[in-house]
Amino acid sequence: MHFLNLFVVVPALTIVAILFTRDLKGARWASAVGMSIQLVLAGALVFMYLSARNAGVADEMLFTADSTWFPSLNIRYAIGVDGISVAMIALTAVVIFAGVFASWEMEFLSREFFISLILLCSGVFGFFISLDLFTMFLFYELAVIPMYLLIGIWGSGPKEYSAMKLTLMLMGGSALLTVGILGLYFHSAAAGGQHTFHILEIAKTDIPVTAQRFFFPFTFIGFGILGALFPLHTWSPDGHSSAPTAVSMLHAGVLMKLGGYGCFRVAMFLMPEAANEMAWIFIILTTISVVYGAFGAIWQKDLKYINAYSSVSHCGLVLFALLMMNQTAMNGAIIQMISHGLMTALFFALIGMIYSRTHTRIIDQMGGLMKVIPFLSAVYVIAGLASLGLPGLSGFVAEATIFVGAFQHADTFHRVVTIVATTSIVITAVYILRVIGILLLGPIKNEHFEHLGDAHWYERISTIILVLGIAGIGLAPLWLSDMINFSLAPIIGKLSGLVNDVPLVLN
Amino acid sequence: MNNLVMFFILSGLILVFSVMTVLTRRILRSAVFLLFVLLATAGLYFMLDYMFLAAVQLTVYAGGIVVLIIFSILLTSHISERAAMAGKWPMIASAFVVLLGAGVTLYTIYSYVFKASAEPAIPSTMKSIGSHLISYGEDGYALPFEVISVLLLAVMIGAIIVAKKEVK
Amino acid sequence: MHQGIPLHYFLIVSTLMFFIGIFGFLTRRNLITILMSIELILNSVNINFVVFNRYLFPHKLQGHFFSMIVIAIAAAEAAVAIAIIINIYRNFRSIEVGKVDEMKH
Amino acid sequence: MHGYAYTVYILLIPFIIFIFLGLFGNRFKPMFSGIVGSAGLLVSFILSLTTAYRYFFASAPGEDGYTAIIAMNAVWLRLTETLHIDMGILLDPISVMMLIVITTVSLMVHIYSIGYMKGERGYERFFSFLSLFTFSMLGLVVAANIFQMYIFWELVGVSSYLLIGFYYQRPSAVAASKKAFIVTRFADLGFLIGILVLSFTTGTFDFQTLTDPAGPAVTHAGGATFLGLSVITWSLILVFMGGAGKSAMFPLHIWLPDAMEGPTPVSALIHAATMVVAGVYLVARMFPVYALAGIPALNVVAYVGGFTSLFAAVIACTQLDIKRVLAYSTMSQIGYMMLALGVARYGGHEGLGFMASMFHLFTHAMFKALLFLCAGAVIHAVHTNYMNEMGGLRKYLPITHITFLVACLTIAGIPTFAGFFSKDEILAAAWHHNKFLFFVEYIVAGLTAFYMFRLYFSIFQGKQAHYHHVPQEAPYVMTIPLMLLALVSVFSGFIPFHSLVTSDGLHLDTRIEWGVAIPSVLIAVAGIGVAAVMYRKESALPERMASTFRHLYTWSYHKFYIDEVYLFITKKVIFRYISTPVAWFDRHVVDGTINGIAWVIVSASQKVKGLQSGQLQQYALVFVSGAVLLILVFICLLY
Repeated sequence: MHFLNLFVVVPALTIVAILFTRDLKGARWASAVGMSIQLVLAGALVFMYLSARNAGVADEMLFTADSTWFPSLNIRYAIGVDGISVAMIALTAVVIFAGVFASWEMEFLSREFFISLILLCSGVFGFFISLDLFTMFLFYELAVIPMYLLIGIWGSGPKEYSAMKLTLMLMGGSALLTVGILGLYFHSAAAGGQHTFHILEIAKTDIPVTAQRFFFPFTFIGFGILGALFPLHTWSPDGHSSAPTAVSMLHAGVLMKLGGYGCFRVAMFLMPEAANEMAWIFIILTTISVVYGAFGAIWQKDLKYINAYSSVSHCGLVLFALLMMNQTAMNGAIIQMISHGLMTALFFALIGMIYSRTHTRIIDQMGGLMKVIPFLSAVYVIAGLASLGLPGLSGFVAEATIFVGAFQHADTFHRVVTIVATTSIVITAVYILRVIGILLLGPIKNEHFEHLGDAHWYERISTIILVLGIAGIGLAPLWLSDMINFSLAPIIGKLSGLVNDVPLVLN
Repeated sequence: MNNLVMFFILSGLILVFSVMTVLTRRILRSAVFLLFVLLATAGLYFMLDYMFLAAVQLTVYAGGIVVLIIFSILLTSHISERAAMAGKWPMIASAFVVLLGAGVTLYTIYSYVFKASAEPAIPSTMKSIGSHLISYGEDGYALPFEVISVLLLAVMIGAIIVAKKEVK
Repeated sequence: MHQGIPLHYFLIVSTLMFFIGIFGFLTRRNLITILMSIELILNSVNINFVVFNRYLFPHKLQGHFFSMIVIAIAAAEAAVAIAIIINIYRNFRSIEVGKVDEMKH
Repeated sequence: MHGYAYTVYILLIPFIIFIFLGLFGNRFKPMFSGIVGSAGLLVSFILSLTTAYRYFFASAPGEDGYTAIIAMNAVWLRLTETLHIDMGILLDPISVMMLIVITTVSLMVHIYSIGYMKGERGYERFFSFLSLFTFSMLGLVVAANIFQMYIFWELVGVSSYLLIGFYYQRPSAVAASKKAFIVTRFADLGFLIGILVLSFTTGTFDFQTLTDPAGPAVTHAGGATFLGLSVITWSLILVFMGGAGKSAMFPLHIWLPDAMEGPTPVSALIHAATMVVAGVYLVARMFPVYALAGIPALNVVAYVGGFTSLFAAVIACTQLDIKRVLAYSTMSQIGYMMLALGVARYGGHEGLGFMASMFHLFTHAMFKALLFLCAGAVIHAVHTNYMNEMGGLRKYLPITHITFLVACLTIAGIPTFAGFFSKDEILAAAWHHNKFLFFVEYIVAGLTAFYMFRLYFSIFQGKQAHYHHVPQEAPYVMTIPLMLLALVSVFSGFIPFHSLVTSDGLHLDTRIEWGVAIPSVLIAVAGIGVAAVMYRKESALPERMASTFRHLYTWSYHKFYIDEVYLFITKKVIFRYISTPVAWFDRHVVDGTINGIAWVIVSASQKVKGLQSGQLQQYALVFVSGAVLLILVFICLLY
């Protein structure tokens, strides 16, 4: 069996295993075991990938496999990974692993919960390994649908509203995407012959520029909705605030990354001319997202809302950097996706854990938690510092790469918007420190909180693995950055005829 | 000239009573106005020299259907009852649509040039009608005649079943 | 007997009658008056058939027979309709269309 | 070849101690972490001394004077072909000097804290943060490229944040730490943009390339201009903005007085001796670029420094909290250093200001740390921060008294004490370049002497205040660092800085310019005299003075209302007029639009549902209208 298939098969087997369990205890252990295997697999994948690269394998995609499952339309199950997808897969594996442990006490309909959760994650894994647009889209939908159930059933607050809103907006994105993908498909055989959904094959043909101009906005906005592109980000605050902990983690940590990943792998890679022409519109929008999301977060009272707006800001930075279309900035965008995935998952995990103790998410009602739950509070501080871009943690690596890359752009417009975007680091500091100050420091406001217990072992596992990821990337970013750089080279190569940016040659 | 005067009288009756049929709020009166309309229509048939048809109109329509309607009115509504009309907006909308439709149709009628056949007329006597009605060759209407008979039978049975009181 | 009367005159009468019937059909709320409006419509159509037959195709009797068949069907229709109306009246104690809406829900 | 690879341990030891104490510190007795921290730092200190000895004295400088040595360099993150962030160690006169400053002060503070923090909750946390700070600060000074410096710059900022907020249950400490971080962060934004601009123009982060007089930064200086100044100049001004934030230059100074909420040893280490001079160090590090390619930027540095020194000195005269007086004094002294850099030029005797600035940085670090530690000892003894609740402590705290007096004399610039030498060099440099600033500095010198002795007399002399219990001299673990620092303060003036640390690495001939020095000493003595008259004995004089210069006094007492202005801008303008509207806008306009679309669809579907009413007549109406319309359409089409 092909190695990459395991990433879809293991979740499927885990789901089957959960079906044979009877209660929460069985379900969670089954999930934990399954996702641990997944984590190990992801680690092995990273290792195998790097050793293949070190051995001098120069193919664009590694570990490819290809089989047709719908011959009349030439739809194929084509899989393969490059450095970027490997990084995303590793991120997903870490986040889902942490997510399972964060939902250790999910009492209500626990089997169904874990099944949906793992179904979602298998969709995500499938998305990242797919090279065929149709199969990719299929997996994408597979990831979105369980989200509706997870929020609608296990959520809190106005959960039906949020679930409906989220699903409808994402479905709206899917509708746009369908148009974009079909547009690519029907232009994929310029010289006659068979149409194809395969990304690499489409990349080899030249899509007519007129068609690109038409289909690029569909594809980019379709993925952009998932990546919280202003002004289509409003599902995010509502969705996140209603979703249960693990779902928020997965959603903000991984699912939103599908948007960014799709934006460059499908929209920009396959339609480079249109991307160049239209980039400025989206650059303005994403610049607004970056600053606006940060400002939006300052005055929120609900922890999850704060984090949701901060996600808008950070994810805006991802799209912003992608649109700069030079290697450094795009590299920064990928690192930012991973970094944001880890730290926002950590944030949501912590918020869930704090909520389960204090039963409130309104920051004004809490205070001085550092004294009673030092472990969680310290981790919260670390997450906050990562979020505001402290060196030594992952956020800094991403932001530094993005800003330096974006500023190397030859065009003044791009440099000016970069300066605008950099102001977000100050605003981010303001809201992060505000939350830390109100929530964790100061005297204890509510005497009921005097006797809260600190983290349980499973909560520790969940947070520590994320912290390790954040610190690991923050302290030693070079391997990740080089891995991504290598795989960005062909993409930049396709864009480079247009922006005069020579791909970075690695020693 | 006489013809024209006669036609104007008949058509005036038709139009006035039609309007009153649909506008009066008393159902029984409305039925009576309908009767007048049907009678005047029979008059038109006479003028067109279709005696048999006029007779049928008088017996079946005026004599049969209207009586049936009056019976049913008596069965279902009180004599003093005032029938409800639609609300203001449906009235206006309907009137608009109807006027528009009438205008369009009249315009079409006026702008269309009718071409009459030059062949000699055949008489519409009872004999010719009867032979057409039971012939099955060219210009024979035996088949529709039979179909109508079957239909009438079916309707008779159906009406009885529908209107019959349910047997508990 | 119709000499001197243009074809148009008949058509105008039948057209007006037809649309008056339609107006009644659209605005009346009572099933029986609706039925009567339908009779008006049928009647106007009959006039058209007959008039066309007399003026344009005097060598045939098609319009004439068509009218006869329409009259027969109108009678049948009236019979059935009234049977239904009576049945409705039994069940709803009313023959207002607005009140007969059990199937809607 | 160079044999300096071991310098990496100077950094690694504090880092390892930070990790170790941070993760496992609470498993041991509190005292253990203090001892581990101090011992580790002692090793770093010895290594630094060795390095300094080997660098400066083990071999005579060559033709080019003291040249920079890259002791270590490793690529940390590769951004583009030319731009890569490295982790390196750059040894040159100023970084070696800073190694000494940091490890000395840090070691003293560590030892002192063993006594000072005794019995505090979070003892091990304190020492682990101290180690983190030391590590970051060392990393900052040895940084081999500007981005590495930025990285450690941020780490220094965060350790300062953590240490100011050490008493995290005290709301004022939390607010102060937040303020410090955000204000410096704002300044760092300027630094970051400066780096971006600089790297865009020059294509390098590397300090050696940047500061090379023949390098791209200098040769590109005549390139593109913006608002009349070259892009390089702008980037230097932006970089200086970062430095001004860290060094509490006006108008980014507001965080420093509040930062005194932190434990006193922290104030001594971070907010007096090391971190706050990072801005000075940054300008010094980039000095060749400033001097050769951005004279306007250098003028900005000079005037900001000069203004801040005067401004802070005036405020210091009226404050009552002894730590705040010292904080303003720090600002004032850093203003001196900035000014000295601002009036210096590259190479030869023109570079006198550069040397003077570094010299003053060194001596100031020693005597200001001493002052803070003494203040800590006083506070430790009397449990109050306010000088009007003190007085006559001379008898109770003899060691503290003597060392404090030494420090005061040093800062006042009395001959033979270190401050005299360094200050004299600064004044001489100013004299040669800018007479206006020179006279400002004369005034500041007088004010400095005045407020320092106001402090001294109020604490140690004057009337005997009433104490709850008899103040006791601190234990030896606290007083020994005081004595050591006092010794350094007295004698460090004799270190031959002019031959060691100069703008171009070459030896510089200097002598004391008596024409400048004698008036300055006289002014200082006059200041001391005024202070003695006003505060030595209890008198009504201070009150009278305050009421005579009422407006000046009130404004100065309220720190010229700068805090209020900031508060107004942040609370009223940013929060109320930007953030709240943005939040509202998002909920009601953006989200409202989305919800509006949903509403339109829902109500449209309601309407469509209404069409499907089961009302036969409605259908008929639609049918008839449709038919009529169709007929119309066909008519129109046919004719």
